[in-house]
Amino acid sequence: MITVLYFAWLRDGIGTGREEVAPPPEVATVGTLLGWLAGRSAGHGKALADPARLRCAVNQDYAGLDAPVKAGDEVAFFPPVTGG
Amino acid sequence: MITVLYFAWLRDGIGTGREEVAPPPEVATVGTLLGWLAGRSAGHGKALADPARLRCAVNQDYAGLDAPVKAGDEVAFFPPVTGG
Amino acid sequence: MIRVQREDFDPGAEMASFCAGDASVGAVASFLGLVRADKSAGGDSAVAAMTLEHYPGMTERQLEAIEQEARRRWPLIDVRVIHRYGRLEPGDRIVLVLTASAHRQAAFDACAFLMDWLKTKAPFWKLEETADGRRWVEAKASDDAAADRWTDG
Amino acid sequence: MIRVQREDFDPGAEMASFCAGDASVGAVASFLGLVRADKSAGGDSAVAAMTLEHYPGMTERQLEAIEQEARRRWPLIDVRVIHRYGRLEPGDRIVLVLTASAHRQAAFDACAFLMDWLKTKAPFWKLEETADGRRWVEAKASDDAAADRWTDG
Repeated sequence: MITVLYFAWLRDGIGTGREEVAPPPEVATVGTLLGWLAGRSAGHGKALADPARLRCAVNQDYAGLDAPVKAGDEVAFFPPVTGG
Repeated sequence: MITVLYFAWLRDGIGTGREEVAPPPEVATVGTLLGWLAGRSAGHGKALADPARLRCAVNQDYAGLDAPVKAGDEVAFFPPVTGG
Repeated sequence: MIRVQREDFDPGAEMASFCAGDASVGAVASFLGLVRADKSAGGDSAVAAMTLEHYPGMTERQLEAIEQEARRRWPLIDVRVIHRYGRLEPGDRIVLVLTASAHRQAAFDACAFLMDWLKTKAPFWKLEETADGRRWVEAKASDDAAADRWTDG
Repeated sequence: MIRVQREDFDPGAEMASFCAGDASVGAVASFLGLVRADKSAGGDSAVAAMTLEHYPGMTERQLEAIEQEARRRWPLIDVRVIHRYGRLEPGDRIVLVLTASAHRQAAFDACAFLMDWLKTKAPFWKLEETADGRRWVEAKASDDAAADRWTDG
């Protein structure tokens, strides 16, 4: 299982901030996971449609679309940050 | 009369922080005043020998060697500042 | 030291306890960020309140990484970063950064660096409430540019 | 607001009273300068104490001019500069600069500017006391360079 977290407007659009998913073995990178998640619902599809608007972290460190993901990882998708 | 003030090591070298002086009429700029003051004592001469090491203010504003001075002015000589 | 908290902080008390009694410190720089009443990034309406969401765990991890990067770049004697989350109203404090060094330039530069990197790397998101409704604040290109100032090469 | 005084000040209390309740302020930057124990500009001996001499009247006049210049350059909501004179020991506070603006870059830049210009324009002189005796601190070329950063053209 991979723990997937969503924040800010991604969470609003998808309707949940956290889900446990078990994608097929060919989902081995952030980019392929993103594509697979986008097919889960219309809300997912819309929120995850434009990777350029998203940032990703794997196990709480920033990661690019080609970063590997595996069972047990915590993968988060969120908009560019606006703190401070 | 012109009020002349000295600060920091200039005051230490000259032996006073303030003197009232009445220089001759040809003393009409900071530079000529400086030369005239340097002749008042050995301490003055040594402390005022090198204008490059000095800063000057006329009536509490920074002034260069060619700035005019006249009776009633407050003229201060001091080293480059080291506050903050 | 990093603190991520919902409750308010007292900048005066933080400054008083920061490096107290360490006579190697010649310079303390600080930055305090507050919620502005007039600040609506995306509309004409005044901001009535905002909610700062964050990613618990990653926030602390990223702030600690930013603190370590600042310590690597400048000879800092101490660093303190406090960032709040939750609902905040105009005038409320959001963030405090304190840096201490022997010299003023290191303290100033490190403080500005911490704010610039925090703005673009710490996982916080602002949800504004105005008379027109609620909206997520968009990231600003000027913040990216400010952060890029510190990138080598 | 400029204050030149012999007595100590409380940075926390100053910060707490600075711009209190003004919700147009989004950013407060501050700088606190202290006497360092290890700081002897001209020798190997530790500084036991220093005496800050100043030029009463001109000091306030120059600091007010520097404040006005900062307000001319940046959209500042408030400025506070407190500078002490007299005998100070390691760990003692020397100077506090506070700047408030809507945005952080203006607050940061104005604070650094005020310190840089103060260092080269405000008529203060430091007399250090070390085990080797008393000596007037020489002005530093690095302070001139820092002040020159802000000169137009």
